[in-house]
Amino acid sequence: MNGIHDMGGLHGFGEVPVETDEPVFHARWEGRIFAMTQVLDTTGIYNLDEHRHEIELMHPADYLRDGYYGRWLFAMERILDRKLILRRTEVDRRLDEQAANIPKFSTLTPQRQWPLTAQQKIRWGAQRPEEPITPSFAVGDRVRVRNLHHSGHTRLTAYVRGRAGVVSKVNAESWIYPDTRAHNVGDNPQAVYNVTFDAQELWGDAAEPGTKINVDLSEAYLEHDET
Amino acid sequence: MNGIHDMGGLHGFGEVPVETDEPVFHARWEGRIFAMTQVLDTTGIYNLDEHRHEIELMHPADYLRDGYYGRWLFAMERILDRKLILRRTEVDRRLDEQAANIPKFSTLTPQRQWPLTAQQKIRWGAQRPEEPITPSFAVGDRVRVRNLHHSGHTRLTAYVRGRAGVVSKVNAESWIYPDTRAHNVGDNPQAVYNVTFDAQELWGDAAEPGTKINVDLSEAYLEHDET
Amino acid sequence: MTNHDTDNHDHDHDHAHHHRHADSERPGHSHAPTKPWQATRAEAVEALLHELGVIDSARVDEIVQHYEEKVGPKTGARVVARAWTDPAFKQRLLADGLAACAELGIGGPETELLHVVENTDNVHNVIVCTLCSCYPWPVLGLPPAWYKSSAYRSRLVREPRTVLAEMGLSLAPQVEIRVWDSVSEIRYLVLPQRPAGTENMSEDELAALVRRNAMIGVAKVAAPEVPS
Amino acid sequence: MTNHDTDNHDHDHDHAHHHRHADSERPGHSHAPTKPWQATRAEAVEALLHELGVIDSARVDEIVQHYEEKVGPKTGARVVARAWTDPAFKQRLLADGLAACAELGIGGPETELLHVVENTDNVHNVIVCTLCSCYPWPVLGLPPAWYKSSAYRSRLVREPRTVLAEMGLSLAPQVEIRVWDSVSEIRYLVLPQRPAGTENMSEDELAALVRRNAMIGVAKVAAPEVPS
Repeated sequence: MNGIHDMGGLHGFGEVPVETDEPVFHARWEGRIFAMTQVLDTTGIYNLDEHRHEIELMHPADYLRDGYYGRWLFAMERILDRKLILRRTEVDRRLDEQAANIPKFSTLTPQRQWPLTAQQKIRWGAQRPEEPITPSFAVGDRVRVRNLHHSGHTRLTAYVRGRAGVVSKVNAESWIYPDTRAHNVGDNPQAVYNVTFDAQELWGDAAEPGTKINVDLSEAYLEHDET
Repeated sequence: MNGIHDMGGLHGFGEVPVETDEPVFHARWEGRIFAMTQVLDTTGIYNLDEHRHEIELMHPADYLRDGYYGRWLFAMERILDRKLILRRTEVDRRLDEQAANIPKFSTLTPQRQWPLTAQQKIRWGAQRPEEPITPSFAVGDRVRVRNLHHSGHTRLTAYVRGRAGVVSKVNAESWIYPDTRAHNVGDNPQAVYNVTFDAQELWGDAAEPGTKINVDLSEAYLEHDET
Repeated sequence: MTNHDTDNHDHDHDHAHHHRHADSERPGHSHAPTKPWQATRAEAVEALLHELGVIDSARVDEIVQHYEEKVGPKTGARVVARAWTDPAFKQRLLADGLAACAELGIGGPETELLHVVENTDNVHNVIVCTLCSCYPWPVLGLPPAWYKSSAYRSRLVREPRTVLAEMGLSLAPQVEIRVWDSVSEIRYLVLPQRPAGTENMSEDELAALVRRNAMIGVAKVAAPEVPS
Repeated sequence: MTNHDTDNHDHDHDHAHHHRHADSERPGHSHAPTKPWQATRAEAVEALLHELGVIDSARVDEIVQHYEEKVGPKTGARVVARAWTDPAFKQRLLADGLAACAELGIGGPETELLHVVENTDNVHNVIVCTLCSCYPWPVLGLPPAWYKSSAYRSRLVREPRTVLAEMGLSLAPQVEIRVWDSVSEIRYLVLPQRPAGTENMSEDELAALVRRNAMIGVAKVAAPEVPS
């Protein structure tokens, strides 16, 4: 999807804000959300790309306002609600009861998709070495990035679409295709390439001299450059 | 500049929100800001493209939150402050005095860039018929949109950059070039063309069949298509 | 996710949020209706500019009144009805929209050139401005909130058929959609198709049928209801 | 315009705003410090998930502790110092970063493949993830706030030389900058240049010189201060 998360090349965000003596987490809740997500990642409830896509589905204004771990909290709540593990209504009721100082919280209703059966569990990592693939491109090949604009998850950044570059590395490992895995419609294992772009190709006259941009791109994002 | 205001093609904003029996202004302040801007437009303090660019310079999160006339208010305050007509500190002081129920407000200090001399006044409209130009492109010409990414104001929407289309209309009138006028570095009068793009050229496989997109583009945004 | 997408008016300072609920946990946070900060600041700016002689508040009053009462879609409807009933006017309108409108005493700020684009059985036109919300004020008045929304601005150029269908206008697949993104100083007006069953109507009666959305291109002009 | 750009942590619900001042005009709006809504909701979600047996809060404690205390840039510094002092290791590291790190007992989630990119007199490497904020956690710990900021994510790929200069690293024009946008599951680590004057230092002493920013590529490793 074309979203605010796909920030490469945008103006308007000012200087990079560097903090001195920065803690690992800036508030206790940030650490809890981070670590809870790590645990949930291992449960088979969802996969990495689903998590990323859930964040992308935030309204752009919320995305910009809620901060890094605020986005993770948002995604956690939405995924758990959608997957019938913990309903949003249950969280809201708990918060209401806390606010009202109820001595004993309501019992959680038993109907939920938990625990998951082995068949229901979704696999995590992105490498699929057991499904070997033959890459279509080789180091040195000139490739053009396809102009894809589908509404789902993608790792194809907007700023390279339609642009030509050179394959600088072939990660011949069999990797999942995020665009389909995020929607649980198949792993579609394929090669991931590192493609080198001249800055001029991406940014025209606004490019800084003597800079190259390297981006890792799935095979489905690329075609042979015909020009 | 590449900013959130350049929204063509983005996902993530949901359905178009249609309101029934909508008033012209939804609050009194909206009408005041609109009409004050119309008056200020005639004073020579700034030009149209400066006003638009001032809005674009809002932080993206503010841009998405403040609403249409909220952006106009932001731009008005910033321009008046920057141009030394009405300082932000003066507005803030007035608000503080109001909040404190001060019986008589502080006198406004006399030093300011007002009234403007005839020489200081900036011209408004975009047509420059007194500076006739000869267009470089003709109806039917295949053109490619230049891949421009400068940090200033532009009316070159990101979604057509690098894309090829056909000139469908030549507005041979001599029009100012917004990219320079916004920064008061010259009118650079030139032709504006209407260029027709096949949806497929812009959106690839995600294009809707049987749709064309027509965009008005200044001559400096275009080059002859060589492919 | 509530009303972010309206993106147009009167947003509360900490407006609707998916976690709004959590507000109730915030001590000292009142939900009493308050004057929006924009109103407070707008009043102060106006008062100061008036005191300085930069603007005249009476002139501001007049402009507000003009856009609230004098100009609006009824102006454009007169143009459309004239084009439907006067072929020579229609020809002039399509050749030079602004000059033809001037014949009817129509014109004003923010429209230096007007292109009128005509709908036919095979072609449907629709207007947008992806960069801000350019709109032919002298002909249609000020744009509706949805025209200024992020959703309309972002989606119309990418999926016009879907957007139009959502807004109630389902077009046959063979009808070509032409989207006009009015990012330069040229403004657009859609000349809708005259509906069937209006052959005997007067120009004024026809004008009464023409609504704003048809002149933006997100609707057709509905045929008059047949009296039963 | 304040601290939007940090865009990373602990934002107040109606956080910093250019019109913040106007808040003081809002009746009933308290500025008392309150628990952020994220903390309130995070606690409720954790409590409920723990009650349901989906997560174990003790395990959450362990993970927080791991990332706060056990893993961080010091891990990466060990790798760099080893590469500086052991040419064979460096060769293995550049060939297969993850396997070489495993030799030192380093590895963990979010890094399925690690490319180590080496700075030279003529080439400077720098890492970003424009789409989210991918980062080699097992080697560098969790990323700093600036790495996750909208400013860094948006600007580094378009104007790396300017961004690096702003952050204190001015590179000569003849030095080629290579930006690595790690949007796939491959993670990157910059192998900085070993500073002059460190010929007699031990591996541990060298590791102490290597800071996080040099391994992201927004700084060089500073030469040790010469005792006066």
